Amino acid sequence: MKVGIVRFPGSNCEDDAWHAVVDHLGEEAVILWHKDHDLQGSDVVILPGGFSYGDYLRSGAIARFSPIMNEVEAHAQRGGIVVGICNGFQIACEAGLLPGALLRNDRGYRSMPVTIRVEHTDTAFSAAAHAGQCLTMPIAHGDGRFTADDATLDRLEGEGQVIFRYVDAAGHPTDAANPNGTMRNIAGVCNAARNVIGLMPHPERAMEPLHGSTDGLVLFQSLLATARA
Amino acid sequence: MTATPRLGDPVITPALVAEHGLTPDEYQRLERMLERTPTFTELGIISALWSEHCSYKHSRPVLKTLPTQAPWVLQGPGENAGVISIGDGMAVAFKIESHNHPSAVEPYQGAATGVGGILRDVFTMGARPIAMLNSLRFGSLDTPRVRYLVGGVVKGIGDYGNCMGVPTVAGDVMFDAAYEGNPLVNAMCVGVMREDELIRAKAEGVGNLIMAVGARTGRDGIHGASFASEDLSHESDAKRPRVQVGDPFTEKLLLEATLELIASGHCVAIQDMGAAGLTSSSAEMAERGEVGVEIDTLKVPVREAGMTPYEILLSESQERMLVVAHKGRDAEVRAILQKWDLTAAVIGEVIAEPVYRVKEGDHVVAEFPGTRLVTDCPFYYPEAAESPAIVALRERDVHAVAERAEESDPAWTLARLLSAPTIASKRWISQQYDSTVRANTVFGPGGADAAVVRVRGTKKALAMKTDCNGRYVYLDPRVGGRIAVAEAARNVACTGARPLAVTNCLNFGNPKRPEIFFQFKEAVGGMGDACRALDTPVTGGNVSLYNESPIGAVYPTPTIGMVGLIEDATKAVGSAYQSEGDSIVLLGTPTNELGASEYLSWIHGVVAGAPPACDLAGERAVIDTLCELADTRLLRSAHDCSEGGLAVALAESAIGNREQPRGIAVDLATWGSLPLRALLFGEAQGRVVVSTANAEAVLAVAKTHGVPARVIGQVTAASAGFTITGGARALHADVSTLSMSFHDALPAAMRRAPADAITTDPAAGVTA
Amino acid sequence: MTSYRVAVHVVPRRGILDPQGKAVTEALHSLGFAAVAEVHVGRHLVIQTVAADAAAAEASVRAMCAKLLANPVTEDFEIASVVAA
Amino acid sequence: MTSYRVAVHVVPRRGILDPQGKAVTEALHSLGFAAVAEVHVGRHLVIQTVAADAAAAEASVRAMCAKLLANPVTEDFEIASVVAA
Ligand SMILES: Nc1ncnc2c1ncn2[C@@H]1O[C@H](COP(=O)(O)OP(=O)(O)O)[C@@H](O)[C@H]1O
Ligand SMILES: [Mg+2]
Repeated sequence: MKVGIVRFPGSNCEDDAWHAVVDHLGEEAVILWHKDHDLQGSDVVILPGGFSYGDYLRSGAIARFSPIMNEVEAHAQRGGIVVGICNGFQIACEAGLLPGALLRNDRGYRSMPVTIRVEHTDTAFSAAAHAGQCLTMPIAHGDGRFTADDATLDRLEGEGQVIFRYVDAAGHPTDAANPNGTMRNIAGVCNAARNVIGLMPHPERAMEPLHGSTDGLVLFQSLLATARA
Repeated sequence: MTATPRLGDPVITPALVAEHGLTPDEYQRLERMLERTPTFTELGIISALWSEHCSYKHSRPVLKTLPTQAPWVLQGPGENAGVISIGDGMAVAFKIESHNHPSAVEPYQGAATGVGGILRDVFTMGARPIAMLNSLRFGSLDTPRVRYLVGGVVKGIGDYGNCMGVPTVAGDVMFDAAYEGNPLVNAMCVGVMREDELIRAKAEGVGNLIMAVGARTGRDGIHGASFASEDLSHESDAKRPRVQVGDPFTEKLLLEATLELIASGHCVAIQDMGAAGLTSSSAEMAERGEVGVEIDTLKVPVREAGMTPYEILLSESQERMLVVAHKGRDAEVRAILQKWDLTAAVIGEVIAEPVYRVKEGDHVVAEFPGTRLVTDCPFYYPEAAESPAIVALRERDVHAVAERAEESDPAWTLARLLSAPTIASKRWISQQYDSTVRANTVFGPGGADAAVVRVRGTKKALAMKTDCNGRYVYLDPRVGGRIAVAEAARNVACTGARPLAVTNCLNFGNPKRPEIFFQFKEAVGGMGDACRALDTPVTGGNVSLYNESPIGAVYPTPTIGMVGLIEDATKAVGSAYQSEGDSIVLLGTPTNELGASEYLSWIHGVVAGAPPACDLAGERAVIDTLCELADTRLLRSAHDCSEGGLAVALAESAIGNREQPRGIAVDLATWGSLPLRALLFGEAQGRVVVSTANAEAVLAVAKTHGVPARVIGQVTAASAGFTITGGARALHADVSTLSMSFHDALPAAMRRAPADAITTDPAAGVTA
Repeated sequence: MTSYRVAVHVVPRRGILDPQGKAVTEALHSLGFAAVAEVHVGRHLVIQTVAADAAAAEASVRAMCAKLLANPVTEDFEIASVVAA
Repeated sequence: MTSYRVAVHVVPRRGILDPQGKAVTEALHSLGFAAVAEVHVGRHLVIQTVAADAAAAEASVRAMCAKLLANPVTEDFEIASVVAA
């Protein structure tokens, strides 16, 4: 499996994603330059975290017009797997690859560990988990309040497109467990075709004992499980 | 060639000279140097270079007394950042810097640009920044203005560091009325590189090209360096246009471009354009290389039309670098910058003639003979005399301070101390900082006594912490200076790391006042004593004088930034108790000292008494003990006793991790004869609370180092409560009560703030 | 061709939670502005552009809004003014 | 007493670096809007408040701007409109 990780100007988690794939999964990864037009044969594309274009105007709004996004969109259209993490999730929403929008947190920037519950395991970024599994990993963002109109939210719920939800220690999606005011405690969603997945938490920062949690590993292992299936 | 005035330049008058902050003597020295009247441009240049901020004219002789050498020091003071070796060909660059005055005027931008500046200092050495720290001092949170400053400073630090993708992992914050009108905002950056990537800011090679790189030059912050060298007065408000705006996005591009540029070998030297911008960066690079330089201001990429040489030279626009490139390689340099959407322009060259020359096209607007423009400034040895009022405070018998009625229950006192903003959890602050980006953070804010950050590609980790108790330094500068170093080293050692070296930020008042200069001299002396005793040389730092407001000078605050090394990252030790049944061992000895304590200040409003004694040999032995204990994996947790003393340290290890609290059952009967409040809340130095599954072994190791050690109790379940017996009165508290005091204090205080939100986030447009 | 300054308001779509507006309202109350009922916070963009006439300037800014300046999922925009400058 | 809607523009002060405006300008260029010379991004606030008359409404919003809504160091503000509503 080859994972292409896009480096936008202002990305800052591309190396972390690279280490997750190469050091912890033992798979091949390549950093893709945003001005290029070539995915270099990547099976999976990761849009990493960071502050692309400084997050000026709106997070992800400018990056989504980067030249390489044409190829990323074509890859997604062909059914190729795209994972957006944090800023990458924001970019994917802005690009229309994912539904909804990520607005300013209701309580400012938050950097802290959270617990998320895996709602569905039929995506390439959740396949190795079991449904209802709770995973601990950090969030670090200012714009993570997932927002869509009620009809869209109902449709997402109905179609099983809400993949990750913030929950408390007991696994319940309570208000107290909601770190940013996101609607229905949504932490991650996928598109209708289920090949594009976005999430605000950072699994690449929960890969080894030194991180204090290895729960991110199962999400990356999902890529491998899907590729081999 | 000789410089001549530009059309429209103001005439040089004594009033203009005074406005530029030069004394009549300094002005005469300038005239003697030039053998003529300076041009307006020259006056501006010298006013910046001879400002305290750039020239260190009051501090340099004292700084010379600090130890700066050790086999592992690759670069000591004098460069953009200090550099030490950590073995295996790897090196660490680190530095701390103040942005106090800009932050007092505009907290968000002031703090943000402070972070930007210190990051540039580190990556211009060729190091990739891997961690940021911040040391903050504010007045009382009861004042709305202070809450506004806290909100803005924290958001400014967070937004800049977060955008850069450099984790902010540690720091220290204290609140005291002494900082009311003049907060301190010190930012520290730590970077990692291979030893062979080290590059210095030394202009070399006649014919080499001087290039301006990064953001364009605008009219921002003109004369920031001299601004930093004045007292804060109400008139400072009128100086607001001097405030600079940071652009962390451009800085992130500049970081990547600079590291790529250094790796490319196309350049000889790089320096960031910080205070006094182009002027000081070019003059300092020329001085280090002992070469002449010639610059043409018309070639500098500007943001606004019609900028004069004076403005271009003194602008403090952010996110700019000065690069000396090999002759003929400017196209290659430009290509690298272009890849990152940044500009680069040749603006001059290194010349054989020993002069500093500035032209505007063909017109020479400034020309100084020699290459030592910065150190040719006058140096001062001001008078030093201790203030008798402070002597009286120190000599006061603080044991005579009457107890408050509520103190009959020591649990009340403990809970109250845990809610003192200086002691309380700083999570409200650190949650606004990305502390985990780069995926190397082993212990971030609040997890251990110092932050621990793994060095990718090795088994090693770095430990780092800032510290300084300004109240100690105020009451006894020599002892306070020693303690600042000793506490920082102890914090680093609590994680299991060997302290290696120090950067420092000397925040003091007006050095022309004898009682201030006394503080400065003595505190630096104390720092030097401790650095020598602990074998942690000083590799750099920053001096910030004139930290005064209408209510007086701040506490003398020589902030220490300490860096240490753990050979095996998996051996790092946190500060929270891990398991019920573990033994709690106290290293070091309680005393009857109570002076200068947070207890006296917060419970009684008394700032008096002598700070605790600092036994440097004892500190060193404790550090050695901690390193050995961690290395042999004997420790479950380690936390030093600092503000609030033993009782607070015991409590912090129990409740520091809010999600997994523990109780304790501790008996202090051994020291039952000490006054209870000294035993519980006194701040005797050299003490560490550790927990262990193997107390015998811990005691044995301590003994080999000659460190007093004693088992004082056990870790229990949180539900069993928090109990300390053996003193004059027993202390029983609910763990949840203590936890609430500690964790809710800062959020509750800040909730009283009028939301500063909307005024402070230009980048995102709107905030909450 | 003339130079125009076109001002645009980009505002959160009605019905979308506006925590910024709420925070500002509360802050104003705590500062003693008790008469404030509600605050809404949006963006104010000023675009300096060259066009054949005012209508063309406005049309091009509308295109910019549709493409980049406003998020169609959560925001509405309106052209506030077009002046030759 | 009447209810008023007061609209305010808060914009980066002239000469002060506007990184956001710069980023948006460059993005518009790369999207083909070559005629754009400059963009500035500020805030558009709509404050619903009760006052004796329009002048009083405006005066109180000016006070809010000076105190909270605009940063006196880096921003300018102007009252765009005051309408009874
Ligand atoms: N401004 C800050 N930014 C990040 N972390 C901070 C800050 N202030 C304090 N911390 C963290 O909070 C913890 C407690 O700090 P401090 O009270 O200074 O400890 P000690 O008194 O033991 O030196 C440390 O982990 C420290 O790094
Ligand atoms: Mg401390």
